[in-house]
Amino acid sequence: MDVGFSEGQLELRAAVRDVLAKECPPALVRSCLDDSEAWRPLWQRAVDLGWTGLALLDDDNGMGVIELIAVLEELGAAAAPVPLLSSAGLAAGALRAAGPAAAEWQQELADGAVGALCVDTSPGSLDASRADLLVVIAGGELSVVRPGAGVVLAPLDAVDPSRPMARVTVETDASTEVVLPVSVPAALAIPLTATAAELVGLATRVLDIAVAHAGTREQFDRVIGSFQGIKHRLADGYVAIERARGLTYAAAMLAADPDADRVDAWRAAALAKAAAGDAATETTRAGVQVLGALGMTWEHDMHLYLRRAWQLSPLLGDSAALYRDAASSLVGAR
Amino acid sequence: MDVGFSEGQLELRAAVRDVLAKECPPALVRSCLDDSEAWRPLWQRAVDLGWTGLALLDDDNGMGVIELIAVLEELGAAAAPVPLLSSAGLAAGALRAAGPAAAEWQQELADGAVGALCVDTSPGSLDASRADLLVVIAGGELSVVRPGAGVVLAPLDAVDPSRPMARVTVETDASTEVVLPVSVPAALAIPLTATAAELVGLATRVLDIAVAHAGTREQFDRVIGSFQGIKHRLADGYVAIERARGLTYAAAMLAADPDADRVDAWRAAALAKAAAGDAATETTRAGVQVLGALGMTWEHDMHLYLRRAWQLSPLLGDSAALYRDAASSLVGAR
Amino acid sequence: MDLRETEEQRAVRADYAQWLSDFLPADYYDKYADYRWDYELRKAYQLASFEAGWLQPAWPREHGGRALGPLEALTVRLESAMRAAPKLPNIQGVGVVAPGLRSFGTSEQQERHLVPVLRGDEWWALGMSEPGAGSDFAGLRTRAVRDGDRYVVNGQKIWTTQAHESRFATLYVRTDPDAPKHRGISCLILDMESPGVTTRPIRMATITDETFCEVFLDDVEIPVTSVLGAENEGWKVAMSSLDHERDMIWVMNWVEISRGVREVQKRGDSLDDHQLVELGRRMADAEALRMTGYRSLTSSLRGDRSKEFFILKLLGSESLQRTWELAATVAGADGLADGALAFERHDALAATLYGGTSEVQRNIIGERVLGLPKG
Amino acid sequence: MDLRETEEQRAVRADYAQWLSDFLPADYYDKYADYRWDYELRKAYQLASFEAGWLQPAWPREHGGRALGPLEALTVRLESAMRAAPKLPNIQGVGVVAPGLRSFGTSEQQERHLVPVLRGDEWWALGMSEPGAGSDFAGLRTRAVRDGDRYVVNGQKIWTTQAHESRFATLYVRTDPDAPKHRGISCLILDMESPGVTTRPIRMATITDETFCEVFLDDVEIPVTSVLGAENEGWKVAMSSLDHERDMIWVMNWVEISRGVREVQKRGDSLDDHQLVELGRRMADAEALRMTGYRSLTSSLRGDRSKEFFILKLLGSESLQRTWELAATVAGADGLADGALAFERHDALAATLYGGTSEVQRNIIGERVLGLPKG
Repeated sequence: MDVGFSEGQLELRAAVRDVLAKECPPALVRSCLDDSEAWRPLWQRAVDLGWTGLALLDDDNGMGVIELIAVLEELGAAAAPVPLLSSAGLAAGALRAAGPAAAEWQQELADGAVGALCVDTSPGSLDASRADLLVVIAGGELSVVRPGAGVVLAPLDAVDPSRPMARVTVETDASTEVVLPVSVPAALAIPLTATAAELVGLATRVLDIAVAHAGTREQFDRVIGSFQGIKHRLADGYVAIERARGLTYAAAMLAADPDADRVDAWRAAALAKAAAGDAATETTRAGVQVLGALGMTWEHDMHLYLRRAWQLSPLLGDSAALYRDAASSLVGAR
Repeated sequence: MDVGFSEGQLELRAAVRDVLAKECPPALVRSCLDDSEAWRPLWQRAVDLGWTGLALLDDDNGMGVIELIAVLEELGAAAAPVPLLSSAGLAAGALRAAGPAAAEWQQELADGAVGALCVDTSPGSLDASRADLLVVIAGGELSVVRPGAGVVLAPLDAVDPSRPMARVTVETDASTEVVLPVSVPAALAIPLTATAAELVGLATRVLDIAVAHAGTREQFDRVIGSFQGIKHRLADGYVAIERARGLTYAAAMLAADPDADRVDAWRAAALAKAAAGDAATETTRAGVQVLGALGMTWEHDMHLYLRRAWQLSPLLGDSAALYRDAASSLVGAR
Repeated sequence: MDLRETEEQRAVRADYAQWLSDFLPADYYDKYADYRWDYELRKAYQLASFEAGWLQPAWPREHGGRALGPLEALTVRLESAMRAAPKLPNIQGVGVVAPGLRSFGTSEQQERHLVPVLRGDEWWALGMSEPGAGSDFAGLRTRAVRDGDRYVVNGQKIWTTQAHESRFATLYVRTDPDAPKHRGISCLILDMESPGVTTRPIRMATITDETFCEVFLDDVEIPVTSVLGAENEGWKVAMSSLDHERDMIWVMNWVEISRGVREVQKRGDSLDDHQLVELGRRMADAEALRMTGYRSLTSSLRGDRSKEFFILKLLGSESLQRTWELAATVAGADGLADGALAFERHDALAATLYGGTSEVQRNIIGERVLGLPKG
Repeated sequence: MDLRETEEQRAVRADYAQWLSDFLPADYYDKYADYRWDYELRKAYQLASFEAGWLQPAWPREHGGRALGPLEALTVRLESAMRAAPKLPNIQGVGVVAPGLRSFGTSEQQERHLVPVLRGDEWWALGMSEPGAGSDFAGLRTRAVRDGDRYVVNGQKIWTTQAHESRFATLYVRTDPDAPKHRGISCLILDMESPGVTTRPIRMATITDETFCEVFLDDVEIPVTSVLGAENEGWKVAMSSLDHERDMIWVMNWVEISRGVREVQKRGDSLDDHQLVELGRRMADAEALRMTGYRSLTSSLRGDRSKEFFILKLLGSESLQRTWELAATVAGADGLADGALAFERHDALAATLYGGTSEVQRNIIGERVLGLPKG
C-alpha cells in the first residue's frame, strides 16, 4: 500500500507541466475559442512526446491509470485544449474494459489517433468532432465506429468551443469496426476517473489564481484574503479539491487493480467524478467572486476555466446523478 | 393589499409576549422535559386569556389566521410547552377545511379542549398524549376521534419531551364522532402555516441569543461577532429567517382569503413550512457553533430550542419533502 | 395583513397589462430570446413607458409617472417584471440617476437632466468603482481640485457600465483629501464629452448588454454648478444611489429567478426528486423575495426603518445564481448547446458582485441589522 | 500508488480482526447501542489491547504496541474503527497524553506515567480551555508562580473533559506574564488530588460519556519536576497535543460517519432520490477522509510537510454533522422515538467545536496551507 506517486510518475508529471507551461499558455486556450484548428500543434507535440501512449493503459510498464491521472491533472490545470482526456481517458478507458479484443484500437489511440466516447445514457461526447474513432457504448455493448457516413454530430459547444462536445447519433449505415460485449460499469470506471482528474487539476489552478489575487488585492486598507469571508471560502475550496483528489486517487488505484471488484471500482469512480465536479464548479464560482468584475472579463483567464468546468461537469452524469447512482448501487434498491 | 400586522394584531402579539416573558421562562420549558404535567398551569392561563379562541379561525372578528400566526411566533420564541399550535393551528386548521359541519369541534377547542392532528401520510402527532380530541385525516376523509379505547399512542418524545409527539393508531373500535369529506391540501394549509410560524419565532429567538453572545464574548482580544466567520453565518441565519417569515405571511394571507385557490394556498404553506424548518435547523446549529461548548450544556437554553426545532422540522413533512411536493404540484408531473 | 388587491390596484395593474400587451409585438413571448437583444424595441418601450406614465409610476406625469401610491407603483413594477417587459437599455439612468437627481439635484439640474434620462434620450453611467476602490468605495482616489468656478479632475474609474454609450455620469471624486475617507467625497455630474475624458470598453467573457468600461480623467474641467448634493457630501449621494440600485436590483433578480424557475419547470417530467427539491427551494426564494419587497415597503410606509430591505440584494442575487445553476444542470447536455442559457448562468455570477458584493451585504446585515461590531 | 495491501499488512489486519472478534461478546454487534455505554467492557478492551499490543500498534511492546510500521498501524486503527471496537473510556489519555509524554516527557515522567495511562489505570484530562480562552488558547490566564522547587498555581479551566474522573491532567499555565502571549506558557502535569483543586462536572444537554468539567485551582502546588517539556515552551507541547488530538479525531469521525451512512443505508428502499444524493455525498466524505488520512501519512513518511493533514479535522467534523442530520431526516418520525439517534445527532454538533472549531480550522487552512495573511 502506497498512496503517493512514484518517482517516475512525479517526473512524468513535472515534464508534462513544463511543456504545458511553455506551449499551452492561456492565450492558446483563448485562441481555441474561435479557431477550431488551433489545438493541432499542441496535440502533435503530445503525440511526439508519447503522451498518447497512455491510451495503452499499461499499468505494468509505467503508462497506466495512475500515470494517466497524473498527466490529466496537469492538462486540467492548463485547460489544455487537446483531446488527451477523450482519447486516452474516455475512449481507451472504455476499450480496456472490452479486454484484449480491443487492443488494436487502444494501440491506434496510443499512436495518436483522436478518440471519443459516446454513451447512450449520457448524451454529449467530448471531442467527437475531432475524433478519428468513436467508442460507442449502447445497450450494454461497446462498438468502435468511424466518423463519416451514418455518424451525425450535433454541436454542444456553446459553453466551451475550445474543446467542443457534440451529440452523436450513429445510424445503421455507419462504419462499425467491431461490436464487443462489455460491462457498462466496468467500462465507465476509467473514463469517470480520468474526467475527475482533469477537473481536480483545473480546480487546483483556479484556486491558485484566486488565492494569488486574494493575497495581493487590497480593500479597506487590508489584503482581501485576510478577511474571513474570503479566506474561509477559499479554505472550503481547498477542502473540496483535496476531497475530490483523494477520491480520484482511490478510484485510479481500484481501476488499476485487476483483482478489484468492478462495481466497487465504478462506484469509486462515480464518487470521484461527482466530487471533482463539485470542486470545479465551486472553485470557479468562488474564483469569480474573489476576482470581482475582473473575473467576468474576456482578458482574465478565469472564464477559460469556468467554461471547461461547466463543460465537463455534466459529462457522464452530473454530480448529483453520480452521487445518487453510487448510493443506490450500495443500497441495492434500484 | 397590506403586508403588515394591524394595530390590533400588534397589540395581541405584544400582550402574548408579555405574558410569556413572565410566565414561560426557559426554566418552565426545562422543567417540562421531565415533568409531564408542568405545562398545565400555563395552558390554563392561555385558556383564561382567550388565546384558545384562535381555534375559531374567525378572520372577520380579529381571531383569524393572521392573529394565529402572530401569536404562534411568540410561542415559538418562548419554546412554550403548551398545545396551542396543535389545538388552534393543527386540529382547528384542519377542521376549518371541513366547513361549517366541523364548527362544533372548533368551538370545543376554542373553549380550551386540547386538540391534536393525525395525518396518515405523516406519522407523528404533536401533543396527541395531551389531547381531548383527535382530528384524523386519512384516505381523504377527516374524522374526529376521542382518545381512549381503540386509540393507541406510541410515544415519539425522545427528542423533545417538553411537548411530546406520538404515533397514533386508530382502530375500528375507537370513538369516532364524525367523518367528513375534506380536500387534503386544503386541510393542511393552515396546519403547515401555523407550524411555520412557531418555527420562525423559535429561529428568531435563537438568532437573538447567538447574536447577543457573539456581541459580548471575546477571543483574540476581539468580540467574536466582529469576525466575518461568525458575522456572515449569523447574517445568513437572518436571511433564512426573513425568507421563511415572508413565506409564512404569504401563506397565512392566502389561507385567510376565501377566494384564493386551495392548491395555491397549500403550496404557499408547504414552502413556508419548508423554509421555516430550514431556518430553525440552521439557526440552532449556528447557535451551538457560536456558543461553543456552552451551547452543549444543560444549563444553557439552547438545547430547549434545538429539541423543539428537531421535533417540529419533520412534522407534516420535512423541508426537502415539502419543497419537492410543492415543485411537483407546479410541474404537474406526479 | 392582506395580499388581496384593492379595486384600484387591480385596475391599475390591468391597465398596465393591457397597455403592455398592446405595445409588444405579437410574437414577443415566442421570440423572447431574440427580443432580449433588440435595442430598438427596448428604447421604444422606454419612451412609450415614459409617455404613458408607466416608467416611474409613483412620480408625476411630467416625470414619466401617474402619481400612483408606492404600493400601486410596486405592483406595476412587479407586473412588468412578471410579464418580462423589455429591459430598459440604460436601466441605471431611470432606476438610479433619476431618483438621485430628484433627491439631490438643484432645480436647474433637474430641469436640464430629468426628462432626457427618463425618455432615454441621454444615457448615464455611474462613476463609482476605481482600480483600488471596489467594495471599498470610500477609498476612491480620483481627485477634484477646485479652481474658481470649476473643478479640475484627475483619476480613473473602472467597471463603469455603459460609459462608452453615456452622455453623462455621476462621478464620485475626492474634494477634501484631508477629511476622513467618506467625508471628503463629492458627486459631480460629468459631461462625458468633456475634454480629457477617455473611455475604453472592457471586453467581457460572454455577450452582454451592459458593457463595463474604464474611464480615464485627465485634467477634466467640471463647473461647480455640476455638484450633485453639496460639496463633500457625496457619500450621502452614493449611499442613496446604492439604495436605489439595490431597490432596482431585487426586482430584476426576481424576474430572472422567476424566468429560471419556468425554464426548469418546462422540463417537468424529466426532473428527479433531487431536482424537484432544488426547484422548490428556488420557487420559495422567488416568493420570499417578492414578500420581502412588500414587507420592506410596508415598513417604510409606516415610518419604520425597514430592516427587511437589507436582505433583498443578498437573497436575490444568491438565489439567482443557484437558479441558473439548476437550470443548467437540468438541461444537461442540451444546455451545452444553448448559448442563451450559458449567458444567463454566467451573467448570474455577476449578480453577487454588482451593487455591493455578497460579502459586503453580509457585513451590512451583521452590522446594521444585527448590531454586531465592525471587523 | 497502490491501495493493495502487502502480505504483511493483510496478515496484521487479519490478526487484529481475529483477536477483536475473540475478545468481543458474541452479541456485541446486535446490541451495540447498549455496549456503547458499557464502561466495564470498554475498560477491559483497553487493557486487553494494551497487553496484546493493539493499543498503539506502532509503539514498542512495553507501550502497548508491536512496533508496526506507520502504515500498518494506521491500517489497524481503521480496521478497529470499521469494526466499531469499543471506544476507549478515556480516549485522550491514549491518543493525546501518551504521545505527549513520549515526545516531551523526562524519563522519570515516562517511567511514572506511560504504562498506567496506556493500561487505563489512570485517566487524564487536558487542561487547556479557560472561560476567557477557548479558540484563543494563547489567551489563557491561569498563573503559575515559581516558588523554589514548585509552582503555585491559581486560575480556572473549563470544558475539561472527564476531569472529575481523572487522576492527572496536562495543565497549561502562564509562567511568564511578560512574554508575548504564546511564549509565556508552560505545560505542567497536575495531580488532580493536589490540595486546592476543585472539580465540578457540567451537566450536558444529553447523555454523554465525555462529561465536561470546570476545574478551579487555588494555590495549587506543583513541583517543578512536573513541567512537561521546558518551562515557557508549553505552546509547542500544546500544538503537538492538538495535532495528536486531530489525528485521533479524524479516525473517530470516520467511524461515526461510516456508522451513520450504514444507518441511512438500512432504510434502503424508502430513500428518495434527494436522500440518495445526500447519502452519496456522505459516502464520498467517508472515503475521502480515509484517503486523506493515508495521503497525509504518506507525505509525512516521505519527509514532506503534510498539507493534507490540515483538512482532516474540518472535513471529518462537518461531514459527521451532516451525516447524522441525514440519518435523522430519513428516520423521520421514527427518529423522534430513537434516543440513540438523537444523542448521535446532538453529539455531532460538538464535533465542529472540540479540537479546534471549524472557524479555526478554516483559518489554519487559509493561512498555513494557502498562505493568506492573518486577519
